[in-house]
Amino acid sequence: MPRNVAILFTIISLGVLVVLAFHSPERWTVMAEAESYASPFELPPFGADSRGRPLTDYAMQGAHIVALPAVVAGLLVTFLGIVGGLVRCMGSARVESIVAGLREVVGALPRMVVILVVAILMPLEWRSLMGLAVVWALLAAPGAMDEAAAVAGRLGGARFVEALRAHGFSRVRIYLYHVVALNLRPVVVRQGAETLMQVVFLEVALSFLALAAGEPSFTHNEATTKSWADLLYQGYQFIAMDVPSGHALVLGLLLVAVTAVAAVSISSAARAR
Amino acid sequence: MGRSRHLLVAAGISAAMLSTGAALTYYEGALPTTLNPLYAAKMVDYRAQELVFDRLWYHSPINNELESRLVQGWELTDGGKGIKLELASGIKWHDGKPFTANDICFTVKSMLDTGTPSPIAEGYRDILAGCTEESRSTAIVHFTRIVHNPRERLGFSVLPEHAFDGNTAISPDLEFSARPTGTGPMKGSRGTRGVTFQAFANGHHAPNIPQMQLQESGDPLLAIKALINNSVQGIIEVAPNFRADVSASDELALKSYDLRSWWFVAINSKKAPLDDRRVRQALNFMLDRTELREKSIGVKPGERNSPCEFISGPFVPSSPYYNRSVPAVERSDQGQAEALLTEAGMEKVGGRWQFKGQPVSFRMGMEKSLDNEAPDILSYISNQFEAAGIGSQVYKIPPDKWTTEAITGHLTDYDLLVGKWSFGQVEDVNELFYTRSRGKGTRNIFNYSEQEVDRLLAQYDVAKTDTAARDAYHKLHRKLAEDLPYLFLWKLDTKSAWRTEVKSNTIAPYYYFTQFDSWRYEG
Amino acid sequence: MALVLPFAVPAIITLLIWALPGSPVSIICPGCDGAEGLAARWNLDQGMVHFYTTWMGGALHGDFGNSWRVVQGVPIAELLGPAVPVTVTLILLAMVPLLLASAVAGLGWIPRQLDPLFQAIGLIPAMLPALVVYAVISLRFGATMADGPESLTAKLLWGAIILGIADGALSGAIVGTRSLFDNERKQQYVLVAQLRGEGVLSNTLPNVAGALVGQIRGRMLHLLSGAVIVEAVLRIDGLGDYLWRATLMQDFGLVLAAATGFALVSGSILMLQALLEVAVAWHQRRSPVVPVGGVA
Amino acid sequence: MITSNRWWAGLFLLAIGCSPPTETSPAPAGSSGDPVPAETSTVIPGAMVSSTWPVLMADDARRAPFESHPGWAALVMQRDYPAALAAFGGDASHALGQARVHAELAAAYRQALLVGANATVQIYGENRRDEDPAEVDCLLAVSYRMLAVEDSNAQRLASCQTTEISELKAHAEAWQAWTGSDNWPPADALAATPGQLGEPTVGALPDAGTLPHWRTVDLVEGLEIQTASPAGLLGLAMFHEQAAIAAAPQAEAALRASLVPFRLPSEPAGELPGLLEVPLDLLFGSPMLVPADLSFMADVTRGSGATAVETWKDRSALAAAVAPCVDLAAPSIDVGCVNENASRAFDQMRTAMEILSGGEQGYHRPFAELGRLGIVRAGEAVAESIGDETSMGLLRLNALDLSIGTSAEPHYLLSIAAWDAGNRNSSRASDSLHAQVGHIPGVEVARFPLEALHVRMSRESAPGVPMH
Repeated sequence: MPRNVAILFTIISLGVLVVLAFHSPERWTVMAEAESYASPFELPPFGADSRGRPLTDYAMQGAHIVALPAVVAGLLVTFLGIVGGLVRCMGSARVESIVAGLREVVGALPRMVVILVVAILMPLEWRSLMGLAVVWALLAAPGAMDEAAAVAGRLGGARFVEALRAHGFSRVRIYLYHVVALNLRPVVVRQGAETLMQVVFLEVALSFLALAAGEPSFTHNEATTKSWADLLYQGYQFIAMDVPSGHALVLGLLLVAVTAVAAVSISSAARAR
Repeated sequence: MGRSRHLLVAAGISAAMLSTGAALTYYEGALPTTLNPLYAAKMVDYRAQELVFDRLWYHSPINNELESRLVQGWELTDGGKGIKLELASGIKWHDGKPFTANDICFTVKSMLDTGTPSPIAEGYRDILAGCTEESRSTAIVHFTRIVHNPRERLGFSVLPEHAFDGNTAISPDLEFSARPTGTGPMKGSRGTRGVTFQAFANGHHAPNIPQMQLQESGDPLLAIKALINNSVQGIIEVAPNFRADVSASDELALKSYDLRSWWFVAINSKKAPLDDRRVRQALNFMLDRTELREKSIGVKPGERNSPCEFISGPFVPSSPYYNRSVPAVERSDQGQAEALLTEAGMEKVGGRWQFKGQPVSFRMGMEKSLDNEAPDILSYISNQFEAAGIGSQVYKIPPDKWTTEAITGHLTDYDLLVGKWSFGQVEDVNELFYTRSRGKGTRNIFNYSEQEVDRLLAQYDVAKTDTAARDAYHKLHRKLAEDLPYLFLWKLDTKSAWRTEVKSNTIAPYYYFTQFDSWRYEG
Repeated sequence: MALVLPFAVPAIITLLIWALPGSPVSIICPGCDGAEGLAARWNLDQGMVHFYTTWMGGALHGDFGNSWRVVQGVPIAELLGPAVPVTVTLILLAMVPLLLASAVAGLGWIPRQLDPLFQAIGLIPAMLPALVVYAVISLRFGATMADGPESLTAKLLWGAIILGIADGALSGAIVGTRSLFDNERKQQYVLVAQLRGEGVLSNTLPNVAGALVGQIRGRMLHLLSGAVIVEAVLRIDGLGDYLWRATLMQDFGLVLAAATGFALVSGSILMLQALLEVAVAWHQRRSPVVPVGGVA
Repeated sequence: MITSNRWWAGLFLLAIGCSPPTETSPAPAGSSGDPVPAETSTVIPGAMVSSTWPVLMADDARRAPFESHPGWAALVMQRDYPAALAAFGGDASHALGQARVHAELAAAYRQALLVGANATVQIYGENRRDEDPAEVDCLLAVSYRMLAVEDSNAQRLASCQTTEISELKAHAEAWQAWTGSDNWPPADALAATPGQLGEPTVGALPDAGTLPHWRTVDLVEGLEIQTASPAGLLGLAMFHEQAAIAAAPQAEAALRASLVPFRLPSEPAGELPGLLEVPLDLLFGSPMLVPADLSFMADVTRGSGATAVETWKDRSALAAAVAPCVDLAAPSIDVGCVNENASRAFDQMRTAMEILSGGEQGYHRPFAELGRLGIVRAGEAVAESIGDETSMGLLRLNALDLSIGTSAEPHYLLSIAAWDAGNRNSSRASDSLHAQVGHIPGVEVARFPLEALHVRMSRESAPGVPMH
């Protein structure tokens, strides 16, 4: 996709998510039985659930649950990716071998398994999406660092820095502008955007599974807050049990799509000219 | 999409129709924690165990006569302090081994063994003194004192000695809890997603249903849909909101299930500001029970024969122990609530109550499966507190966590817990309010402790006459309604729904499957 | 690494239990009564080394203790025994579309124009198709049999298809393999070989084989991670589903055993990679192949 | 008309389970959705089905005067006697409605009396303890007398007269004087019971006087025991029976016949009614489908049992439905067959109503449900009369399951409570009785012995712990 279009998509998709998250109600609207399963036409913009609660609440509360942790995880991965690239440019063999070792250990275990083990060991009061998102980011980081290092390697690593030094550029400018801004940007931003999307999907997956099992969610207090997973669960009821909640499924899929579009467009917008 | 959906549904219905040839499946609000009768904590545990085990004596669900499938003759011995049991012949355990007097005595001894940490066994330790086997088919059960109607006291399920290698100290986490050996009509096995029951023809049982499955229901709406689609054939507890749907279907029958259940909000009186009785009383006035009942259970104002009736103490209103001179709070009274909170040193700033300069907010929990009977009640209660100026974070607690943590007094990081207690013929509430110590107060949720309450509970325990016992509980009711370790909500009738293909399904009060031999499934 | 993993995972978990605030009993069984008895029964009362060694000792003899909450009282080995082959089958089945796609991409038969399509498909989180499939299966088999053995084959096949396509698995396989071969094709020796009239694949394959094996291992780990979600949504009684339910119900013993099970599977994949790399190295030692009618 | 149907259906469904009014009930899963169900097999002869009140009431014109009257709404849909009496009050055009309320109250008080009498016998007769004071002898004697058990009642009444409670002493003397006589009702004894009823008056709703009637103490700890005279309920029953007849003297025979299944064992049998002229007002909203059903049920209750079925099966819809299930030779009754026939008759009536109404209406189901209940209750009565106790028990439990919403007749539910009290099933008996307290003034009288029985039973049961 052309860069300008990508930037436009980024602004729109992220804008939608941020606006939803910031306007999220603390608790959902009191039910109105009469509005039960109201369609988007009967109760704009998204219709209502089985107890007449507007689906807008679900969309906004769901965005509120994922927004901060997803962004934090994305930034963390971006930051660590940059570190990986810079380490290669510094040409420190020891640090690189440590990173490689770390990648081997982390890469040897399925991420979801680690997430669940952390989830059960984490004290109840610490349990939140933020904790899991950070763990997810740490698991994703070695890959990002590796890829960034490879890019830096292709530049020539330490030799590239020395060459620019010869042109009289300061180290700070070389690292921050020439290496990070001009060369690492496409990789680390893509890695960050993918992590952002993965954290959103992780929340939806964990909440959906908890919902289906009739157990409390790890990521939010489901008694007062609704996740996007609740929309998808209603969608499941629509498909499996002929419950008139097709509009919830559509909204759920729409929100997932917006997240994916945001991730893709961020990556495209950040790619090199 | 709509079209494909209808195709799917049609396919599903027809598939479900075909599938009913297999096993009879019914939904419970939660899976049983254990199939070991000594460790039943939830009604679902009792109901499942009733299929697998035989109680020594039980009441016929038809005419309430005291009957036994295990004992063919009995006589009092030791001047009424013992009862000699002549066992019926031809009874086998589910593993094929014969049922003998040793098993009866083993059960008695394991209940008397303090290494068996069972609240149910604890109850029997007051009455049972021991047991001696006279022969393979004769046992004498000894009582601690002369008791009237001794057979009435022997309502425990009998356990097989060989399954425990004669070790009378029985722990809850043995494999027996998941795959027990009983003498009941069905052989039960707890799986990861439910319990499977296989018919076991025996000298004293001839079940007509070869196989049955217990599954967890989850969403009540889906459960009703599954019942209507014949994907499952029964639901043990149908939420009042859905009873009209069941009545309106020609293929479903609503069945009475006699269970004395009442709902409550337990208050953590050990934590400030709830340690101040006035604050607890204020919360009692903040709740608008009428609105709660209407929104969550669907009882319209002034409805006749409502399944849900308000209570002011720890008994159902039809019980003789219920003190009718203590009125229930049906509507909220914010005026009184505000006066009490102000008296308790709180102040209202910007519509929110503050205690010692901090806004008051409670951590509130509820056993998750209650949401099936009273949908969204937790949110409604929380909304009412919010409207009255008290914040709250609410959590749903899985049934197992409730069993292992809430009723054992470990959820002390919560301020309020919404729950339900169910009773049979015996409405002994001592375990709920006694100060926890040495086998007392085993179900005291927030470890409530009050001297006067303990005194009244002890009065009930040692009462020589019925009148004394009743007076003690009437006083207890009044005292609890003032001191409010619980906000008492209501009693709620229980109804089951079964498909009409399930015939002769007589439901026993409390234990449910006592008459299972007569059940037939013509699916 | 492959051999260390199954020992390292329980060791790391043990370390975490002792590192986190609160007593080990309160972490393993929050709110459980009789802490002393429980601590003794779980060997938590004599420090983490004792716990680790006794648990590992039992595990080596196939004794992982009993489930505490998921199915109270049932030996964990009895639960996980049948679960491991189920998960392995799911992963192997899911590898089929991936290997096929890799092969076709490696041969350059998939036009680049289709990449955006594969990438778009790759953006779909596995959970979405999984929940639709479970809905269909529960309709097809009815609420009772949807979770019974009757529907296992259907759930494994569908699960494999979902795992193989969603979460970027397919697009990763196609793009990854193609880029590997493209880079190699640009190498001087390949051009020379082409001039000699040799086949490109016969020259490139031995040299990319190592990296290819590495990619395959990466994909398998990716599938293993996705298997947790797919098994849980489709209610397939595999390692992932047990791990998920044990986590929900705080059945610590089961989580520990399931995580070790995953480590074991992951270790086996590592082992497989090592063996393949040895085979490749051995093959490369026999190269280069003397061309037909070579220099006299 | 649609509007009135909506209103009618709404009220019914409200009573059933508070669901919103619907024009039609949902079609069964997999059905074609055709408003008129497929051909249903015949249990009740076609002509007889057309003459059942639910089918007759499918005629809008015939139903109109009933559905527009709040008295009928209160009686038939809410089963609320006080509200019904108040609504009918002074409306001569609905004197039969008023008579019906009084008659049902007369039946309800008799059954409440039986609840108390059975509980008294169970606790003070068969489970008497050292703590029980001498005064209970008096209650026991009267209870046995009401149950027609002549078991040394004179002696009990004599020992009861040693009491220091003067009112109770007078009460005992009055009953003593009556013991052995055949006069019915025991006017003097009733006059000596607490609570002044006055002359039977149409529309009046007296209670049983100030409760408890007497206070005595237990013999162990000297704690207060509260008691009440079951005879107080007999007075109320007689009052309402006479008020019913006074309200509609022309329907005296039908009103008396409707009471036969609910009379006390100690009441004189009287003449069998034979085939009666029964106005629709006395059938509407009841489980009796056609006039002959009243006579059939009266005949069965008098003990003729299986032969009554033979006698009435061509005239009574209930007898016709039950007849195929009765084995005259044994004699015995097939419970499954009764339930099956009740369901088929239910379908027959709904089909007939749908054809008349040109589609299903909200009120069809609850009307037909009453018919289904009537058949199960008829089977239960037959089982009891032929001594098949197990079948009787099973059918009674089935009838209890069907007695919900608009089918929850207080006098029938109290009869089940009386049966439960006799079986020492004090939990269900007190639930059933409690449901009527506050709706039928004075029934609390039965609570005193019933609650005493419950406390005794529960204290002598196996230990129980609260479950969640």
